[in-house]
Amino acid sequence: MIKKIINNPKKVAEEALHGLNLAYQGKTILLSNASAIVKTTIHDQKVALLVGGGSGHEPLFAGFVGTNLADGAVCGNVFAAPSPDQILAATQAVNRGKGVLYLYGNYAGDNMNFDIAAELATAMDIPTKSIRIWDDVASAPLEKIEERRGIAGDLFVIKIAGASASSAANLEELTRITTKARDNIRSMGVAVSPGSIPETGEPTFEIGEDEIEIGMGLHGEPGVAREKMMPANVLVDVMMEHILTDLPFVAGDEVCLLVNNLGATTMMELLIANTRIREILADKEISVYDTLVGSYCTSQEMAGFSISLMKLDNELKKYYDMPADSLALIKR
Amino acid sequence: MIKKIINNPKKVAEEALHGLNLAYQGKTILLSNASAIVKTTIHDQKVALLVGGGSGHEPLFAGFVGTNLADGAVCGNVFAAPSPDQILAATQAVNRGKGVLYLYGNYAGDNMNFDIAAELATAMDIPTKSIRIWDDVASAPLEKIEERRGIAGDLFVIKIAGASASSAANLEELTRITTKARDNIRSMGVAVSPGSIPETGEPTFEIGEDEIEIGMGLHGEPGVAREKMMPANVLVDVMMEHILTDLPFVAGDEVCLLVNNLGATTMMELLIANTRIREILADKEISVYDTLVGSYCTSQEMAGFSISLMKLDNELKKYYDMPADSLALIKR
Amino acid sequence: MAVNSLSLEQVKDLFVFISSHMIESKDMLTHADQAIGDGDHGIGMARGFEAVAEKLDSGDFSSVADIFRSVGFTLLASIGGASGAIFGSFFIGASNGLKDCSKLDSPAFARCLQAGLEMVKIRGKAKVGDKTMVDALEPAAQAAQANKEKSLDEITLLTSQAAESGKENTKNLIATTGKAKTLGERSLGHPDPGAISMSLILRFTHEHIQGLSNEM
Amino acid sequence: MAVNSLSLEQVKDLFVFISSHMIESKDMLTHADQAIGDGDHGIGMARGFEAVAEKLDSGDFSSVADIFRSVGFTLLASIGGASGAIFGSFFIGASNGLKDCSKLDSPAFARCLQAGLEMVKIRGKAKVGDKTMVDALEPAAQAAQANKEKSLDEITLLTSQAAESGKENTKNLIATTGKAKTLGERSLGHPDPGAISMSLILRFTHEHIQGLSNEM
Ligand SMILES: Nc1ncnc2c1ncn2[C@@H]1O[C@H](COP(=O)(O)OP(=O)(O)O)[C@@H](O)[C@H]1O
Ligand SMILES: Nc1ncnc2c1ncn2[C@@H]1O[C@H](COP(=O)(O)OP(=O)(O)O)[C@@H](O)[C@H]1O
Ligand SMILES: [Mg+2]
Ligand SMILES: [Mg+2]
Ligand SMILES: [Mg+2]
Ligand SMILES: [Mg+2]
Repeated sequence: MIKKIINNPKKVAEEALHGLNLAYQGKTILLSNASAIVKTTIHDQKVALLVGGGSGHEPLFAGFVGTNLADGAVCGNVFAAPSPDQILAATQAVNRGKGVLYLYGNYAGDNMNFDIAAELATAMDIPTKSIRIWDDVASAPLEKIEERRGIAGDLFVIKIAGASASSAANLEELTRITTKARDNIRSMGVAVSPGSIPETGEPTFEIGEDEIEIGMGLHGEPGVAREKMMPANVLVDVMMEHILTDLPFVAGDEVCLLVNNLGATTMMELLIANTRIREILADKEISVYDTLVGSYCTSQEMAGFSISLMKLDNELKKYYDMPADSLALIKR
Repeated sequence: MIKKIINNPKKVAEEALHGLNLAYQGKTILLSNASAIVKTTIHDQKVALLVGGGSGHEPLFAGFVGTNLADGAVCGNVFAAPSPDQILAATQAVNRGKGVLYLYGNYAGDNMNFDIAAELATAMDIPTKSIRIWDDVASAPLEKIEERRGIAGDLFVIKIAGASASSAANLEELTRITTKARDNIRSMGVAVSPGSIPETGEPTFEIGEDEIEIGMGLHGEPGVAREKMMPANVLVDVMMEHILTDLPFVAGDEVCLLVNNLGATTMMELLIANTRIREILADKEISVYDTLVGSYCTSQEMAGFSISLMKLDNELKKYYDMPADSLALIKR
Repeated sequence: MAVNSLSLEQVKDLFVFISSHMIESKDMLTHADQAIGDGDHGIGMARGFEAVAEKLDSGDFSSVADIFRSVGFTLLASIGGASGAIFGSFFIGASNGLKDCSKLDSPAFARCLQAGLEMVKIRGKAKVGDKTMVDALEPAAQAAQANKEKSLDEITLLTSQAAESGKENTKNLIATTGKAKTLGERSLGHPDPGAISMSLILRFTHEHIQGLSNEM
Repeated sequence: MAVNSLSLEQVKDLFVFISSHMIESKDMLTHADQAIGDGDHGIGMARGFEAVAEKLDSGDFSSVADIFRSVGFTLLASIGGASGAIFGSFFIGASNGLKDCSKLDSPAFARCLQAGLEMVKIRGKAKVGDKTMVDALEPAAQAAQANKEKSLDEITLLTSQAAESGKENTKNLIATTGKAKTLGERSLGHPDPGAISMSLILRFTHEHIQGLSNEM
């Protein structure tokens, strides 16, 4: 039984969202079903952005609700997509007559639940579009990109979508820009020790004392290989090879870089990895427009990290540069 | 041997600072001794703010260098204060003729090394002042406040000092305001599992499978009691009792709240704690001006968290409200 | 004595029975999901059937189809994740096979499995061989279709057996959908958690009806 | 045969000897700090004496005092933490007791411990009983003072023994300073890591001189 500082294992998602809403200091409200927060103020006629997914990945998703970011986030139980009625309630709460973009990770549960919600919304005359994030290069070959999982690249998609949603003329325009952001991102994760689900207290996977999983997913899903521990630089080389050759990223490209903590890894390790990442990118003549290092998309207390790159063009850069304000992502 | 994603255990502090400097995207430079970063641009005649301490607490200290924050950060090895010559080099790099405020946690090593550096700086006609942060109520009784340790309250002191340093007329004025911030902060931490030092790979302390250390320090120093695991709400009640009665915080007070991850604790747990913290504060009629939840001051992969409160007055609020920009603390 | 049909009240009892047994299966299902998924399947199913039990307790139902629809919407609303959508869709779909039925007899049972299967396929697009609950459900629906002239205890025994062997067969499949997908060959040897749930639901259905039959 | 003094070159050799043995003591010192501190004392001391060994290898020294001062500044610059300041200050202070000495004899040795102790106290403000390296150093400095007429092998044996028993006595003390402070009674039974280092430095000093004496 893994020790956690909680009250009721069945109520962690709900109690956490409550605490998150309080931390927003009045900038958000918690819906009465206790599974979504939405911005207190959403302007009339604004095209709305709703993000969401299972809980347990905090600060994703609810930490990214705010100015020039998401209008709302709907959160399921730990590692479980929210249900259609939860999504629908959040949809109604954020809709300002211009429709709602659903933005979420590409998992069977999320896909089906958001699809059902979209059907229900349509029946209520709320137009919706859905974009599934599939940045994880470890989860399926490029030919089957629509089978890939969404991991920390979510952050960049939400940043661009949120900025774009503030000025987009309509849902189609927001969808176009967000799709471009999604398509320009590639990520890959590794893990050295598991997380755990509060309700069982059991580790999400088993791994040897000297092993590392290359390509680990956000819920403990396996990746491309399980190997013996290796020096950080060698590991980063492997990860970057997968990421760079996939889009591919080439000389002259300009990228945003996210070195994301999956949970229990020290920031020291992330920074050591960053040193190597920058060596590789410099070597390939890929320039780094901005860098984020920290815990943005976690898998409970899993130890490991992921690297995400988003290739920029002028339009994406414009939206990336817009200020943003939320609990877990702030940009001046 | 605890698994870490590193290259050379002896070089973690150096490689991490290198990666951190790169993540700053040109806004900082790494001094040639590889143990300090300073802002690329520090205005002439600015009163300078230098923070620092042992490494291993990332993002503290070097993650808080930036606009309206610290002008530089000097970083020792893991859990070891920087040496006088490292501090002196950073002092010279940030000084713009108006002197330098040293701001650091109250530990024997930091105190002595910064004192020696101050003596050397004086000999070079660089005026310095020193403020030792001692927010940890668990580490000594109130009568011996100058023996208390500095923990996550550092963040608030740096925020206020950094904002004040941007406009302070002189070193004395900066010292006065920073001292007030320091004196208005109280913190307390708890831990359920240890961190480890990369060079030994061994845990920083031992703790039973069902135990929690109340009052845990930033390097694994013991606190006020070791107890059996308890529900989050009961634990928060205990922590808040220690914190609130110490200053004391009273009805009508307005505070900033930091729920800080000591490393491997999930954000879910921090948020659940936040729910209870807010109940208690509401009950005591203490209002919360702002809330920060996340990893600001860690102890490697220690699992646990701390609560810090800073009591505001109009002057502190003015400085708290100023925008700030750094790797790990951004305020719009 | 053979049971040939269940009244509205008896269908309610059936779901009370299924619910309590699915809740008891929580740890077993979670362990199955730990092996090849994210380890939450039992948690979700138990949460779902707790909600169903509550709903049954408080609800007034106008028809057998209404009970199935309520069970479906309750699962859909309370489980979340893949299984909420799939098992919710199954029961909502199943209710379509029960239109205008005042009781649940064998032909209705066969239509109900078939209609549930169709809805699951519309929602999830999985087919037999993808290592999902469809591998338990489709053979069960076929068995029901082939035996719809038999008594309710017989048809539920045969569907339960078909689902069970379909579930067993998922051990030999490589997952192509859901969170076990990237496991590839590592998913071999482990049954699909959703297939276990589906075969359990059908097994508990049979056990409950067998119990009624023994009482008579 | 008794050794009565060390030449500049021999003092250099002495520090080479001390350095290599302090580096070897790394794990033991770290374990001592794990028990009541933050577990890095051996890491710091080893890093410091590695830097000293390098410095000795490359440096040209004008006097015995110059060697002590260099050792002090090297430790100060390379260790960091409490021990960097304290052991750095000790050797820098010690060099003040060696002004104008062309060799290290027993009276100089006694002055050097005393001057080092004074500098440590100025820097760290700890006194005997606070459970720090002062608990090893102060009795050693007193023993040296009392035996400064004896040969260098004798005086170093006596100071080493005094430091050793001072260090042993730290087991009975409750820490009032440094990271062990909040341990309170839990620090009882464990010796102070810095006191171990101090007594080791004095023990290695004696061992080296004993070795010279045996060679003669
Ligand atoms: N597309 C699909 N069609 C049918 N069943 C599916 C589909 N995707 C997943 N499932 C079923 O859902 C089960 C997993 O449920 P659960 O663990 O509760 O959800 P999640 O995968 O969201 O954690 C799988 O074992 C599988 O039987
Ligand atoms: N004020 C002081 N005076 C003398 N010695 C001290 C003082 N503070 C600490 N020390 C010594 O330093 C030792 C700890 O060194 P070390 O573990 O390397 O540093 P840190 O405490 O910074 O981790 C203690 O065991 C103690 O002997
Ligand atoms: Mg799940
Ligand atoms: Mg230390
Ligand atoms: Mg699952
Ligand atoms: Mg130490």
